[in-house]
Amino acid sequence: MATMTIAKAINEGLRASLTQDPKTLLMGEDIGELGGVYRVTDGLKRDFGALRVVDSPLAESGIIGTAIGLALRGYRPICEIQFDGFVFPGFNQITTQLAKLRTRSDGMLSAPVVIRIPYGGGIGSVEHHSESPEALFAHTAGLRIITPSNPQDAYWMIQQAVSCEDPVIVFEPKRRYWLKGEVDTSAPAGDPFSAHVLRAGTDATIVAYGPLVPVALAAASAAAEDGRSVEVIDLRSISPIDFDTVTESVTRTGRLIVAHEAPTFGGIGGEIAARISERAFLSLEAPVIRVGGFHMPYPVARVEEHYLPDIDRILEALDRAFAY
Amino acid sequence: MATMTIAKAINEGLRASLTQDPKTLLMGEDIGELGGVYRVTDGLKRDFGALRVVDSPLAESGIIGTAIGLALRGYRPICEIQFDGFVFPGFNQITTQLAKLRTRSDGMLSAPVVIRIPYGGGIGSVEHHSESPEALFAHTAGLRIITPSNPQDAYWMIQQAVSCEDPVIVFEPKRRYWLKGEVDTSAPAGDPFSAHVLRAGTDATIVAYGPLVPVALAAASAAAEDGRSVEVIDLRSISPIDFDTVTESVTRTGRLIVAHEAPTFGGIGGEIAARISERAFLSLEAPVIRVGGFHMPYPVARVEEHYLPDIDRILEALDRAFAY
Amino acid sequence: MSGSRVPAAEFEVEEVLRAAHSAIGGRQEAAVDMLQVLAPDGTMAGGLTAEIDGEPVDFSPYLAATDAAHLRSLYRDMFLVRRFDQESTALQRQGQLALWVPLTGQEAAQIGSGRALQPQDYAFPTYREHGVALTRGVEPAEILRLFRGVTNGGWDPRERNFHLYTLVLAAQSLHAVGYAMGIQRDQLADPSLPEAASVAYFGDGASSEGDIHESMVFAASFNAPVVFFCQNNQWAISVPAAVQTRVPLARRAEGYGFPGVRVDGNDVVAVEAVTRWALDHARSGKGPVLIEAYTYRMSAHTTADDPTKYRLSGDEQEWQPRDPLVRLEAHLRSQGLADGGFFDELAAEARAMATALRDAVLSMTVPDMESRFATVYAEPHPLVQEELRFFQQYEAGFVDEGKHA
Amino acid sequence: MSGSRVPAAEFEVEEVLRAAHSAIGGRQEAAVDMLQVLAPDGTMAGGLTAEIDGEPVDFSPYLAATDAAHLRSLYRDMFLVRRFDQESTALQRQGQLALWVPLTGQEAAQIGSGRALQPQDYAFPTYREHGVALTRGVEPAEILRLFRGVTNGGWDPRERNFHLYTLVLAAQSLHAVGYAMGIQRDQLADPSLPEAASVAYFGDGASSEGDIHESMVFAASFNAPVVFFCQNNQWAISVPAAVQTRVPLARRAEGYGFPGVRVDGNDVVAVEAVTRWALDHARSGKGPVLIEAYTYRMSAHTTADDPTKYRLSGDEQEWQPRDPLVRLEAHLRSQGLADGGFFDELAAEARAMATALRDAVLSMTVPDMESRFATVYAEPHPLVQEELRFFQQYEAGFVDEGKHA
Ligand SMILES: Cc1ncc(C[n+]2csc(CCOP(=O)(O)OP(=O)(O)O)c2C)c(N)n1
Ligand SMILES: Cc1ncc(C[n+]2csc(CCOP(=O)(O)OP(=O)(O)O)c2C)c(N)n1
Ligand SMILES: [Mg+2]
Ligand SMILES: [Mg+2]
Repeated sequence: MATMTIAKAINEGLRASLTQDPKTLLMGEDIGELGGVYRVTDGLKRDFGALRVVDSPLAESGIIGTAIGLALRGYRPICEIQFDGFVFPGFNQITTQLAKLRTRSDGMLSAPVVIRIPYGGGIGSVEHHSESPEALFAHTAGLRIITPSNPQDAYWMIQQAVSCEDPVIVFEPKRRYWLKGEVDTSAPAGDPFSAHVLRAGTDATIVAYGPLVPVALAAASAAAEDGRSVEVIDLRSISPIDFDTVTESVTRTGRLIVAHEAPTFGGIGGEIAARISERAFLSLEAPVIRVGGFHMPYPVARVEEHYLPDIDRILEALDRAFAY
Repeated sequence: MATMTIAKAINEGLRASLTQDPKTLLMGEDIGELGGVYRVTDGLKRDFGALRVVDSPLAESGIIGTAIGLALRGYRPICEIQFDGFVFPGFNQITTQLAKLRTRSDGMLSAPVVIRIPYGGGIGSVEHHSESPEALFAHTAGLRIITPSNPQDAYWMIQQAVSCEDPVIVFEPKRRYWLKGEVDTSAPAGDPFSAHVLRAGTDATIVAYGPLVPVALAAASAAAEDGRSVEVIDLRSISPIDFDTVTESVTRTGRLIVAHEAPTFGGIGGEIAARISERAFLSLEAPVIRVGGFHMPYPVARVEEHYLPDIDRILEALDRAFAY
Repeated sequence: MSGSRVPAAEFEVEEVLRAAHSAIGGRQEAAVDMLQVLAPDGTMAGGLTAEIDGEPVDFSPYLAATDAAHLRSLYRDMFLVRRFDQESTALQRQGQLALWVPLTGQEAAQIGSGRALQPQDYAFPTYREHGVALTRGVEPAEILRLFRGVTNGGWDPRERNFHLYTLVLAAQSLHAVGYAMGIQRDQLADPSLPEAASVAYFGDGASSEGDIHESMVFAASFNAPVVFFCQNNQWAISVPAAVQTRVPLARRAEGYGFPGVRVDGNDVVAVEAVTRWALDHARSGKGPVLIEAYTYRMSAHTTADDPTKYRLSGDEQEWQPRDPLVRLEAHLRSQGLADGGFFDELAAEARAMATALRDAVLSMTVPDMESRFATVYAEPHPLVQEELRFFQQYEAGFVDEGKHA
Repeated sequence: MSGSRVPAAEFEVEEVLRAAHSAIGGRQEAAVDMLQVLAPDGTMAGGLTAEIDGEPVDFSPYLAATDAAHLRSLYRDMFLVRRFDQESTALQRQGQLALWVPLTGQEAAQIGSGRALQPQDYAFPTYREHGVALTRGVEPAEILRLFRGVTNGGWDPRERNFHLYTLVLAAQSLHAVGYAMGIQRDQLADPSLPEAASVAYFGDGASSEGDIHESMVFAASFNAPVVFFCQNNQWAISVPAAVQTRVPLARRAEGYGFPGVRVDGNDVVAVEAVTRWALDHARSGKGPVLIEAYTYRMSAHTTADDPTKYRLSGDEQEWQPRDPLVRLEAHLRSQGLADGGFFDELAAEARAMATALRDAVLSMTVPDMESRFATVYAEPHPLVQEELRFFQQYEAGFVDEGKHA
C-alpha cells in the first residue's frame, strides 16, 4: 500500500503496462520531455525511451489514426489527448474507424487502442479546457469508456484499459489529479466496467462519476445531517453502464439523483434516468432527477462555480426528490 | 398547393432562399452539375451559377470551416454533407467553432450556417450511408437541429433554417426523399422548432421524427384496430425539443413510446424519457419505452430490416406499456 | 535520357467544364513530367530515368520491359480484373449486388502497383482497389461480399496483408502510416525480419482531406516505410481534379520533404517499376514516397452514378486510345511476345472466372441479425447481451404468435 | 542580388535534443534561403529580392528601410508590446490573470505583419498574436479580459477587423479562407470596394493539423485572397519544430501551387515588406501566399509552462543576440535615426501604458452567471429559458433561506 495522487497513480499504472508488455507505447503531444501538461507521463520517456513514449506531431486525427495502424500491426498504443476540448479533430477516427473496426471485419480485427483524456472543469482555465464530452463517445457502439475517481481505481483501471481487447477511452478527472489516496498495487480493483457503491443508504441514491464523486459523497454526508440516508454510487464505467448495480440500489431507496458536469440535455444522465425509470418503475417514489451543466458552452472561469454541480445543487435535487 | 416529393420540396425551398437572399450560397460535394447524389440540388447550379452553388474540394472540415468564414463576412452558407457517416471529419468545426462562436464573442458574432445531412437507413446501402448521428450534435449547445418528415415541412423548414440567425443542422430523412405530399408555398408551417400532433389519441403517445413518422402513424392505425387510441407526435425539432407539446400529450394519455433509428443507448430518446418522466411523473401509468437501434454499428444491408424500428417493434413496445 | 517523359495531356473538354465549374478561381493545372515507358501505341522505351529531389534515379532495375513472361502475366491480371469488373457490373444490373464500384481504366495503376508489392508488405485500399486485391490473393467473390451487403469486410486482412476497404475517404491513410511505424519497430526489435513497407491507396478527391496531410506529416516525422499511392483518375464523383488541386498532386510531397513522382497510370510497366523503386526506398529506411498515378475513371463512379450529368462523352472518348489493356496488347502482339493462343486461353480463363464468380455470389450466405451482436466487442458487454436477449425473445414472440410477416 | 539571403541557422543544441527526441526518424531540416534585410548586428541591406516560383520578385517597393519615422514607429510598437507582455506576465504572477501567453521574441513577426495590413483587411489570430492585435487597434486591456477569465472574446472583431483568439489550433485558418472567399464575392458584386485580403496566423505546431491542409486546398481551389502567416517559433510547447516538419514550412506552399517564402521573423523590416507584398498579391487576385516567419519563442509557452524541462538554456541564449528589438535599436542608434529622447519618451509611454493596463485589469467587470444564458443563441430557446428560470429560482432560494456560502 502506498499513498499517491491520481496523477501519480496513472503514471505508475502506465509504468506497469510499459514494463509488462513491450508492445505498449504512449503517443501524444508533449508527453515526452515535458511529461505531459499535467506531468502524468513524467519520467516515462527517460525510463522507456523515445520509442515507447512518443512526442507526436501536433494532430489528433494523426495520433488516433496512426495508433489504429500500430494496433493492426500488433502494438497497443496509449494515446493522450491534451485536453477534453481538443479531442474533436480526432473524432472521425474514433467514431468511424476505431469503434467500427471489429464489426467491419466480422470480428477478425481488434484495435486495442487506449485514449486518455483529462476532462472536466473547476480549474479556472480558458475555453476548451474544462469540458465533459463523454456522452459524445458513449453513443457510439464499439467503444468502452471508463473514468476513475480515486488513485486506487486510477492505478488499475488504466492498466485494465491497456489489456482490454476493445478500444477504451479513459476520462481522467483533471481537477482531481492531485487528490491523494491509498493504492494497493498487489491486486486489481475488480471489473473496471462495474459500478461501486461507495456509501450505503436507504432513502435515496446518488450516481456520480469522475470529478463529482467527492461532491456526491459530501452531499450524502450533508444529507445525513438532515436525517436522510443517501447511498452513493461511483459509476466508474460510462460505457457499458453497470445498470444492475444502480437498479438494485434504486429498488431499495426509491429515489435517484444522477450528477455529472456535462450539460444535462443529451447527457449520459438521460440514459441512466431513462433506463432506471424503466427498470425500477414501480419502486420509484420520485422521478430520477439530473444535476448537470446547463445548455451552454462551458462558461468562463470567473463564473464556473455557478455552473458546476456542487453539494448544494445535489441537495436541492434531493429536496425535490423527497418532495414527491 | 402542389404535390411534390420531400427531395423536390427541399429543392424548391433552397431555390426560394437563393432567390430571396443574394447572400445565400450552397456548398458541398457534387451539388453542382450532378445536383447532389440525391439530386436535391438539381438544376440549382444551372439557374444560380457556380458562384451560388459551389462544388467544393472534398473535405468536410473545409466545407464547414470556410462556411463559418463566409458567415463572418455576412454570407449565409448552406452546406451539404453527402451522407450521415461522412459528417465526422467536420465534427470539430461544428462542435468547437460553429456552435460556440456566439458565446465566445459575448453575443457579438453570429454564424448562421445551415448544414444539410441526409440521414437514416433502410436504403440497402453500404457502411456509413445509413446512420442517425443526431444525438451527437444535440448535446452541444449553440446548435439547432431539425428534421422534416413530409414535403410541406421540408419546403418551409429548410427556408426557416436559412433565415435563422443560429446555426441549424437539417437532418433529411433520406429514405423518405421520394415520399410525396401536398405543399402550400404561400404560408410557412409555423415555428420550425415546435412539435406537431399528427394524430390525436387518448391511451398512449408515440413520439417519432424524420423517417419513423410514417412508421409511427402506421403503428397507431394498427393499434386502433386493437382498440387502442394512440396519439402520434412528430417531434420536428431535436434541439430544442418541444417538451411542452409532449408533456401535454402524456399527461392526457399516461403512456409514452419514443422511437428513433439511432441506437437507444445515449440516444435522444433517453433525453425525452428522462425529461418527460420528470415532468409527467404522476401521470405516467408505465415507464417511457424507447424503440431504437441496437448498440452496434449500423448493420449490413441484408439484415437492416431486423435492426430498424418498424411497426411491430412499436406495437410490442405499446404492449409492454399497456402491461403495467 | 532513356524512356520518355511526356507532359500530361491537356483536355479541352475538361477545360470547358472547368470554366463552367468555377466562376471564381485560378484552377489551372501546370504541365508536369509524367513517367512513361509504354506509349499508348504500344511502343516501349528501353529504360526510364528521372530526376527526383535533384538526384537522377534510374528505374531500369525495376523495369519488366524485356521480360515477356512477366509482361504477359501483367496483361493477364489486367484482363481478368476487367472481366471481373464487367461481371460485377452485370450482377449489379441484375439485382444481385446492391452497388458496384467499377475500376475500368485503372487496371494498370492497380495491377502495376499491386504486383510491385512483396508478400510481407501491407496495403490499405480505399474501395475501388479490386485490381490490387486480386494481386494480394483476395478471391473475386470475397470482394463482392461487401457489395452484396452481407459484410462490411469480406476477407481476412491478416492472411492477405491487404486491409479491408475503408469508405470514409482518407481515413486509411493514417492507418497505413501507423502500420508502417509498427513495421519499423518490429525491424528494430528483430533486424532479421524481411524489410517491409505499407502502401496507402487514395484518390484525387480524397487528397483534399485533412487526414492525408496528417498522414504525410507523421510519415515524414517518423520516416515511416510507407508509399502513398494516389490514383488521380481525374474525378471525385462529379468533381474534376482541378477543384482539388491546381498543380500535380505528386508535388505535395515536396512540402513534406520526401520524393513525389507522377507516373502514367495507364502504363502498367512504368507503374510497376516506379512502385518497386518506391517500396525499395521505403523498406530500406529512406522514408516515404508519394506516387501519383495519372489515369482516368473510364466508367461511372459507381453503378448508382450517372456521368452524363457532369462530363462530356468526348472527354471519355479521348481516353479510349490510352486504354491500359489496349496498349499492352498492342505491344505483346507487335513484338511477338504473345500469340493468339495466349489471348484465347486468357479469354477462356476469364469466362470460367466469371461463371464461378456468379455461382459464388448467388450462393453467398446471408448473415442473420443475431450474429451481429457478436462482433461489436471482443469482450463481454452487458448492454449488448441484454439487447441480444431482447431481440431473441422478440423474434421468438413472432414465431409463437405467428405474427411475423 | 541586393539584400541578403542567409541560410537559416543550425542549432547544435537543438540537434542534440532532436536526436534524443526521436530514436527512429529522419527528422532533419534542410538549409533554406531566408529573407532578411536587418541583420542581428543592426546593419541594414539596401534592398531585397528573391526568386519565388521561378520568378524574380523585388520587395524594394515594400521596404520601409529608408523611412526613419516609419522605422521608429515599428520600434515603438515592438517596444510597447514587449512591455505589455512583461506587465501581463507580472499580473499573472500576482494572481490577477489566470494565465498568460508571452510573445517575447516574436515582436518583429507580429508587428511587421500587422503593420502591413490595411484597415479593410481582416486577420485571424491564434492566441499569441498580441502584437498584431495592437496594430489593429485592440486595447491592451481588452486582450487581457480572456486571460482574466471574464470572457472568451474580449473585443468587437467587426470593429477592429481582427478576429477573436481561437484556441483550437488551426481551426481559424479555414475561417480566414472562408472570409477571403466572402471578400472575393463582395468585390465581384461591387468592384468599387477597396481590395482586401484576410490573414491566417498559426504556428509551427498547428501546421500539422488537417485544417491547415484543407485551408490551403480551399484557398488554392478558389484562388482566395488570403495570406497564411506561420510563425515558426521553433516550439509547440515542448516539441521542437523538427517533429512537425523536416523541410522549411514555407515549402508546403509548393504542393498547392502558390508561393511560399521564409522570412527572418526577427527582422521587422523584412517581415513587413514580405507581408505587404503577399497582401498585394492576394488582394490583386493573384491568389494565396504562405509566409513562414522564422523566429523563436524566447519565453515559456505560457505562464503555466516550464521550458527548463525540455530545452537547454544554451539554446535560449543563442537567440538573445538575434532579438528583434535589439537589432532595430542598434540600427536606429548607429544610423542616428533616433536619439536618446526618443527612447526616453518611449520608455515613459510604456510605463504609462503599463499603469493604465494594471488599473484596467483590476477594475474589470466580472460577468454574472445569468448573463451566460443570453449569448448561447441569437433567437429564443425554450431549454435555455427554462434553465435560466431554474437558476434564478435556485439562487433566489439561497437568498431566502440564507443558505448560500
Ligand atoms: C469523408 C468522406 N466524404 C465523402 C464521401 C462520399 N464519397 C464517396 S466517393 C467520393 C469521391 C471520391 O473521389 P476520389 O477520392 O477521387 O476517389 P475515386 O472515387 O475517384 O476512386 C465521395 C465524395 C466519403 N466516402 N467519405
Ligand atoms: C487542436 C488542439 N490540440 C492541442 C492543443 C493544445 N495546445 C495548445 S498550444 C499547443 C502548441 C502550439 O504550438 P504552435 O502551433 O507552434 O504555436 P505556439 O504556441 O508556438 O505559438 C498545444 C499542443 C490545442 N490548443 N488545440
Ligand atoms: Mg478520383
Ligand atoms: Mg510554435
